[in-house]
Amino acid sequence: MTQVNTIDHVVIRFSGDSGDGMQLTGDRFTQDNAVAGNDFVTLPDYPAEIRAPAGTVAGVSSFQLHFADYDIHTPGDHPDVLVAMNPAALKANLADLPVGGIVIVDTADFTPRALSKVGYAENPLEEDRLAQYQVHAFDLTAAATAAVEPYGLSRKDASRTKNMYALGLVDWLYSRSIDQTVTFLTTKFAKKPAIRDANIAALKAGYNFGETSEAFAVRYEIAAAPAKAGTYRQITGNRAAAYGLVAGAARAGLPLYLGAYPITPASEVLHYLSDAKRAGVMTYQAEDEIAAVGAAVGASFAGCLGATSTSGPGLALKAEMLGLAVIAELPLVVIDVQRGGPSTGLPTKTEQSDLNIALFGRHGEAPMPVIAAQSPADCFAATFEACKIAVEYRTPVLVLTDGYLGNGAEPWRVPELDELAEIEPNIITEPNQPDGVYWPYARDEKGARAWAIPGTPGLTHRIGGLEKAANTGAVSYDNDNHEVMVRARAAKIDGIVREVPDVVVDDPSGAAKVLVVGWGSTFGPIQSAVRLVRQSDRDLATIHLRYLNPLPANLGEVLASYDRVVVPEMNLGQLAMWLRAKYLINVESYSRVRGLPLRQSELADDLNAIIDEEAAK
Amino acid sequence: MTQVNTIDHVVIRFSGDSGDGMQLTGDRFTQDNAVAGNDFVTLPDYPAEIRAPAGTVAGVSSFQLHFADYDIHTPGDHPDVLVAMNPAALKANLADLPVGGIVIVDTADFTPRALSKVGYAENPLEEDRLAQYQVHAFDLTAAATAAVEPYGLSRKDASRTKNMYALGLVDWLYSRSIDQTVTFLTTKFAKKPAIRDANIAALKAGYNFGETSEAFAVRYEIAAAPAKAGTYRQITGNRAAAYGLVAGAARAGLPLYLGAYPITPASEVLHYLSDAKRAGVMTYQAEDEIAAVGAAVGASFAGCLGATSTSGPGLALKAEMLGLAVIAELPLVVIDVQRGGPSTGLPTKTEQSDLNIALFGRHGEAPMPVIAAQSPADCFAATFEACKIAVEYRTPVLVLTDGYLGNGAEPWRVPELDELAEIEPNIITEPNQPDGVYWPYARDEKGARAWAIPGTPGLTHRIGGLEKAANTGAVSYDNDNHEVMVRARAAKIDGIVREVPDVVVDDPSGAAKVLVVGWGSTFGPIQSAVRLVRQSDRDLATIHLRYLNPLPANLGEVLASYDRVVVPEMNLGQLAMWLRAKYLINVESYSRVRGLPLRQSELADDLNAIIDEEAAK
Amino acid sequence: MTATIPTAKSGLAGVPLALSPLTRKDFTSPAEVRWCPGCGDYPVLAAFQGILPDLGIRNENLVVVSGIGCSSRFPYYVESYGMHTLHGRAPAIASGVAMSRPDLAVFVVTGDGDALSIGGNHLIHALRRNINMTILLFNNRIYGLTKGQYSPTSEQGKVTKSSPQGSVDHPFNPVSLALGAEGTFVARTIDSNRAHLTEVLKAAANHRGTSLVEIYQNCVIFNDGAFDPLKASDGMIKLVHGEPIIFGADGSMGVTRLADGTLKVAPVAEIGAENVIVHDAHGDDPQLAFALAQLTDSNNLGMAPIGIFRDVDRPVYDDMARAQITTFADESAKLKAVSDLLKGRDTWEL
Amino acid sequence: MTATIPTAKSGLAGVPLALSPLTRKDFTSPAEVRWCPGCGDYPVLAAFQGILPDLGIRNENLVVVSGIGCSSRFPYYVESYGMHTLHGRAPAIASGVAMSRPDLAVFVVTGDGDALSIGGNHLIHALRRNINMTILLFNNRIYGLTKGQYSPTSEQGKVTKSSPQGSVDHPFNPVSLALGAEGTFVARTIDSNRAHLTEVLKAAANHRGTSLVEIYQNCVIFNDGAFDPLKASDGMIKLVHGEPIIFGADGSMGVTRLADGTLKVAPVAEIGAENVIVHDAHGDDPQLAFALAQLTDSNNLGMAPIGIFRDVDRPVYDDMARAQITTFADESAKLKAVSDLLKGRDTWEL
Ligand SMILES: Cc1ncc(C[n+]2csc(CCOP(=O)(O)OP(=O)(O)O)c2C)c(N)n1
Ligand SMILES: Cc1ncc(C[n+]2csc(CCOP(=O)(O)OP(=O)(O)O)c2C)c(N)n1
Ligand code: SF4
Ligand code: SF4
Ligand SMILES: [Mg+2]
Ligand SMILES: [Mg+2]
Repeated sequence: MTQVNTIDHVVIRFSGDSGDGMQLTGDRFTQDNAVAGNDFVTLPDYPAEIRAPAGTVAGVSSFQLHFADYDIHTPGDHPDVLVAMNPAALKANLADLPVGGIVIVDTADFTPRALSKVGYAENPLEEDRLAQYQVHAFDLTAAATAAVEPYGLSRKDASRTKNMYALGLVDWLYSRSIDQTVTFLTTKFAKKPAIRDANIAALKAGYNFGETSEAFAVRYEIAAAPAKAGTYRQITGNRAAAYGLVAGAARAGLPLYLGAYPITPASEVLHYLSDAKRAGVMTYQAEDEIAAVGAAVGASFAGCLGATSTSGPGLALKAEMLGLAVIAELPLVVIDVQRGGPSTGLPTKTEQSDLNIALFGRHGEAPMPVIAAQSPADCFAATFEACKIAVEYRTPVLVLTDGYLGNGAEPWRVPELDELAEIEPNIITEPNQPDGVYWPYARDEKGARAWAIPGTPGLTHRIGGLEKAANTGAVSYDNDNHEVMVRARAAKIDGIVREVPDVVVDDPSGAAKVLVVGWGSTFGPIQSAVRLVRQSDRDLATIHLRYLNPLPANLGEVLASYDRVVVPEMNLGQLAMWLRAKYLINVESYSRVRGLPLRQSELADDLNAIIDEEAAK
Repeated sequence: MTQVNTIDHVVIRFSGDSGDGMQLTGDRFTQDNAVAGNDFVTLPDYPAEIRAPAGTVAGVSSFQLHFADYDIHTPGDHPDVLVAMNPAALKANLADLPVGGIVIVDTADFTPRALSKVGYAENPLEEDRLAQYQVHAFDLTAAATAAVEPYGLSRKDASRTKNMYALGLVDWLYSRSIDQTVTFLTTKFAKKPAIRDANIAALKAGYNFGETSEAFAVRYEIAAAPAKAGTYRQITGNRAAAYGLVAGAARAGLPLYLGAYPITPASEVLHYLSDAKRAGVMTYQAEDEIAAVGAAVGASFAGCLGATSTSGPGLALKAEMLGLAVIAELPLVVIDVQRGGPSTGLPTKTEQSDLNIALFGRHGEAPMPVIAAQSPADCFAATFEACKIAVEYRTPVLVLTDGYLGNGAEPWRVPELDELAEIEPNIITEPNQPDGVYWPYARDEKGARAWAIPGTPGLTHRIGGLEKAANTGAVSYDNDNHEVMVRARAAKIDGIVREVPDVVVDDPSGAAKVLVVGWGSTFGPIQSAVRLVRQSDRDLATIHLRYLNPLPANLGEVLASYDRVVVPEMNLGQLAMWLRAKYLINVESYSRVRGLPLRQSELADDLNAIIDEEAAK
Repeated sequence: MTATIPTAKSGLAGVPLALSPLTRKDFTSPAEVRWCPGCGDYPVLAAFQGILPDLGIRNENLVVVSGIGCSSRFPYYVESYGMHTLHGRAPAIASGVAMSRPDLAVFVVTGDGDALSIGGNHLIHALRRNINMTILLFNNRIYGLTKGQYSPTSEQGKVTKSSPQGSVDHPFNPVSLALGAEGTFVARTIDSNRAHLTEVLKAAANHRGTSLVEIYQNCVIFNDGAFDPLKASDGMIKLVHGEPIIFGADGSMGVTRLADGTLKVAPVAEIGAENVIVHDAHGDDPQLAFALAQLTDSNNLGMAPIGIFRDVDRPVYDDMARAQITTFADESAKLKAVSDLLKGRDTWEL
Repeated sequence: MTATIPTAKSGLAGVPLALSPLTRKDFTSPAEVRWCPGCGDYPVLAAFQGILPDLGIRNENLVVVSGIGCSSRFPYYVESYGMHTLHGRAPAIASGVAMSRPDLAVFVVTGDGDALSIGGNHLIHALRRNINMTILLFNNRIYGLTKGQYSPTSEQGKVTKSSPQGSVDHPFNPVSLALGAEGTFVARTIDSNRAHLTEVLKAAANHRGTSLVEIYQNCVIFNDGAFDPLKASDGMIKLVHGEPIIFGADGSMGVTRLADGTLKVAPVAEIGAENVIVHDAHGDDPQLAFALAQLTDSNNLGMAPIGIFRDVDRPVYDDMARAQITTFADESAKLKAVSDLLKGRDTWEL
């Protein structure tokens, strides 16, 4: 019998042509591991083109999955296992595989023509250039086609089951049950029984091939990761952000209204919420981003929780309307799923380069809170917190996620709604001044204004973009009043620091001289790099920022207590600048702008060098 | 005969109803002093409403003029002389007049009804509440009406000449010739002889009234200010900015194309350039700000110098298109005449609160040079420099002025075009690579790309908003290339420091511990305040920044050489933040956000306190 | 909230009615009106405040949303909920209000620059979608607030500060544009005719879907007399559904269809009364309305039809959007639905 | 530059001609075409590259400006100057190109989302102004690049990721919209008919002013078969100037004017050939063109006219704008004018 090795983690990359169903395969395999209790992080990667020419390197679609028996934070720098469904996939991905890595190849398409299309002069499977890897080459397509023969599919449809065949094989290899996928296929193709049965058959055939053939000498097992008990699901950052809005609005007792305009990689937030009408959510695909955020502002005025989701170019367009929300002091949540910039840039790649525009991208003094999510599942919590602040402080709030978080998935313990913080909209229904007078700009102890919504008798009032008199909210051109209001708005946002937990330094030895500070999606790579650094017996402290504005109250103190502070970012040092300005500390920027998450190993090496340099001082 | 006192400066404020022609009066009096060689600075101030109800405080329009026999920089904190054409004007302005100030009042409208409209229970001219001022109250309207009687005007038209009567009187009071104004009226009303003659008659009558009546015991004289020889004109900041574009384009040998959308207080840039078609300028009143800047980008692509002018809300809307100009690396000059924000804010008031959006208001890494003008006339030079940088570095450049600079006027020595710096567009007309190949993103030693324009054979190429491959400019999704390009664009902008003169500290005693740093339109108030501080025998150093990005090479060093650095701004400390981030120096923000220029005396007092505090340490 | 309250019909269906009649004063805010004396905005405000009591709605269920421009200060003067928003964006913002609150009567106030220059896109999309709101487009053929630049409705050749040699822009005909954008209610009226204004505004408010009312409005400061040619020329063609389209002194002129099918005006005496066409505002097809709109002399305004060009029923965006959304008997049912959504179908227990 | 060079007529007047004939290959860039196999964008590209040699212009005087969307990658494939700009903004950017350079032939490539959703305002303003450029609007009734959301031309009820229960948006008819926006050249064609495409594109290029060509384009991935009903139904009504409007199998159907003045389709046998109306694309008045546009079945597309709806002359914005601008005999005359401007009239000497 095949030997079963227990390992603690593995990184596997499925890759094939855009039409080969690699995203689905990856997704299902993720689910199979999830159910087994592993922690996981995923990284889908597909071509910028809708359908790049078949068989080309540009047309390769891949899905990387990292799963483990402990808590992990990144999809892994390099795959340990590469599944390549055609020559292009092999060509595109082989370089990422470390020596000794496993390659599973579908040989069906290794024809001279296909090979030459991707620039292979000879068949790499026939040379010894793959000698440094553990290669398992089979005609998966033929095997799948044979397995589905009974169902009378067209040749094309039959061969398309090869991804399920591959999945079955990999499920076997990692000792995973195929049951959930069988259920999934049963539901998905309920209306197409032949397709359903064929896919199930291919899946089982793949599994059985592993079991019965002697192609694989070793099989692996990865134990469940320790985790809080509860109901889990796999969630991407975009779905989590969408659900954060739903939960936030629900906890506030307000209807949720999303105005959005499609844009990669943020469109899914609109998609998921459009599919949440059964939970009372209203969505509006507007004519552009300005109308999208405008409608959301209108909905907030009308008493909803208005929200809008977009990416960089759309955020730029929303700048003016955000200024209106600032001065009108209306709740609004803005989700920016960052992508590579500037301009159209790299729409399908990830980046953290919208921090500046988030903090400073409005004319006039128009401060806004900014919150960044650190992992796919955390998009839920970050967005939920944004809802709370938006509603309770009557302010637009920016949530920064990015393409990597938005598309990546990890396990998420689904919370009960009443576990979540309460959100107090405190909508006023009675005059707040003597003699039945209502002052829309009277402020509570937090600086939030008295919010009344249309339909409430006795509280009719007018607001707008012109400067308003303190308290009464009437239009005011008075010089001193302007100063009062500019400062009142700023103080309100600064005061949100009371909602911001102090940062807690992770510095187990207490002996670290170097502090690494992250924000947003660098969390994963930084955590992993820190782990690597510490494994090398070096001391390193780390903190991760969730609130970029206002910053945590104790942050200055924490930064000052280290000899060296390093800020890794996927931009040219935007957080570093902000921290330098705030705390006058010589924060060093560690910047990588490659449209990709930071590489944990590269980061660990670089941090090691910094620590050693510091030690040598 | 009346005694003539020689004084070195005076601040006079004309005020009246919006319909009383105070802007024209102020403008003409400015010109009369200008011709006499005085230095001057003006500050017009009119209601936000087009025509607020007559006789109300909200409807008061005023024009303040500071003129002197030395170089001055502000319109003055307080008027020495107030001309008030009606009760509302008196009410609105009296509080600004220091004890002992001169008030010239037209009594015509001091009726019980008019008085009560502005909340005067009794006629202030009849109480002794004006006792602390030198009051000269006459029925100017009646006098003017009488003077123009021969010309058969309607009662309304006749009474409207009262502003010229008042101007004549003030001309006499300050020993100014009325000749230029006579010429001006002759041209202006060439087609309406009765109006022309009546206005001239009223002007003369006012002058003669001063001469012959004994109402004024003293008359004043202010000598010419020392100035470089040359041809001078009076110029507002908006006109100067417009002409800076014209001159910049002319020196570059490129056609000027302005795309703009009207917005207060920037519309005049569009107006002046629309009236410059005789100098070959093309203007385009677009449907909105996005189209305006878009058309300018298109024109630049086509080989013009594209430019656009706007204020805060419009700048916010242009953000996305500026990102395109950044990545397309096309020349573009953007003039932002800042006004009170956020949102619609205080459209007719001044502010410096767009520095943040100028520096950071684009998604992705999209750096842009930012240049600020320091005085109305300097808007010409600042804009001209922006043209040079835009063209030679192929980049959008932001010029920051503000409502105060835009509307204010001062004398300007009109340069000869060949006195101005040369601008080298270096448009390429031949392939820049072997074999007739053209690489649009090949860079010169400054980092500027090789710019070819349509119509040039052999250099056809495509550019756009997607990331491009270094050199060839082809669309590239390559990770490493992206990093190369992000850094190349940043380095190009940073490299503009070679065009930025080192700051020269003004520290006459060399003993100052405190440095005050200004930018943009705070120049005037800071200069004046520094003068006051030094008059009190304190040491104070000052520098003024013109380039906000990149900052001058020696700035860090200069800042570090003082014990205390204070940055006065009309915002909540935007430059202070930028300097802190850049140089890690504890720059202190001195911030006033009142929609008004800083008050020189208040600033001087506050600086004195800081200096004393520092000395006491 | 609306269940136990009597509701009005059509455009106002779902909006609670006042329990006792209100007066014009109830809809007048204390703010001082700040337009120039003589501005055409005054009579429109008066007419609007005049119809509100007749609509029967409560002022707390009235929302007036405006953009930026002189006319856009309108909401400050109406005692209701109001929002003075951004230049050009009022229809977008109002869309959010209207979609999320069927119990509100939503009005948009905008200018020719606001609606047709910077805001053109939001306007045409509102019309296409047919979101339930009434848009009052104050067309003074000039930018008032920014002191007199030409607008997208100014006549070609207009001399302004931004067009010292005369503008070269061909003007929009707002009615044509609205019809081209699938508008279901498109009308035109004029500040100087209070009765007509009142009638058109009422019909617009009662139409369910987006109603666009172009209002010719005199700007005494920057474009005084822009509509004088129309007032002087007998060229005002009043459109009344079901009536023959005659106009001019003693109804001497009429609209007729030429042999080539196009509409033209001609003396009734020449064409014969039987050949004067009868106005039909309720026909499904916008061909007639569009043809009538072409009788507008957009440059000189010697002639222009006023009245309701088109008033047809088409399913309303916000009604349909709301119909897709589950409503819940109580809060706990909603929370249950939210919980179910969050869980999804592929969960596992640990 | 243009003085000594032969120039083409009309829309291309002022654009230098190639000295020796070019071929389609001369207009083909080396970039690999990246649309999905089978995409309707391919035949349009081919047709476009096909007409360029016939237009006679040089490729260095051709500028193609696009927005963002699948179709907007078009410029990369044309050997000319080109700009792939921002979503919705191509007409605005192209306006700057066209105004400042009469010697360039300017084409805009845009999609139904690009031109009609985010870019609607720039489109209608270009049409109103009549800026000399040709706009190719690829209407696949879907957002291709962002993977399949409904667009402003999608049929109501369309199920997409952003409208899982069916969209509630009423679609634009791009031809109606363009006519309502004062378009002087408005046409429609379809990717599958190369000859028709070619003919319409040529006419559009030759029209001076803004030409709008709506191109029905099949998106094989997200909206495959969107135009199949039209192709299947015999409902494609070909408009040819001066010809009776008959269509369908053996020309059995015709367009006629009903008693109420509106156009409708009917079997020729029923109405009689003499009652079939004759198409006139050159009439000053857009009434006919608009009426014809209404024959489009915008939801189901069982029927739609294709061809040139309108093609009329109206003064061109950029020509007029340039006419106001002083041109100079030489650089020194220009510098003198600039100097004079800077000085103004109220100077003094010190
Ligand atoms: C984004 C933006 N751009 C420009 C302006 C300046 N602006 C305010 S109102 C206006 C036009 C007003 O014209 P119209 O809409 O016709 O209104 P009117 O004043 O004539 O009633 C302009 C250009 C602005 N407020 N915001
Ligand atoms: C400001 C901005 N918003 C949104 C997007 C995302 N986006 C790109 S193309 C597109 C729509 C494409 O549809 P269409 O114009 O019909 O072109 P097609 O892909 O169908 O050819 C969208 C929403 C963007 N690039 N920029
Ligand atoms: S400027 Fe014109 S539109 Fe504006 S308030 Fe005055 S008269 Fe009315
Ligand atoms: S997605 Fe559709 S429109 Fe886009 S390239 Fe593919 S087939 Fe063409
Ligand atoms: Mg107007
Ligand atoms: Mg499309």
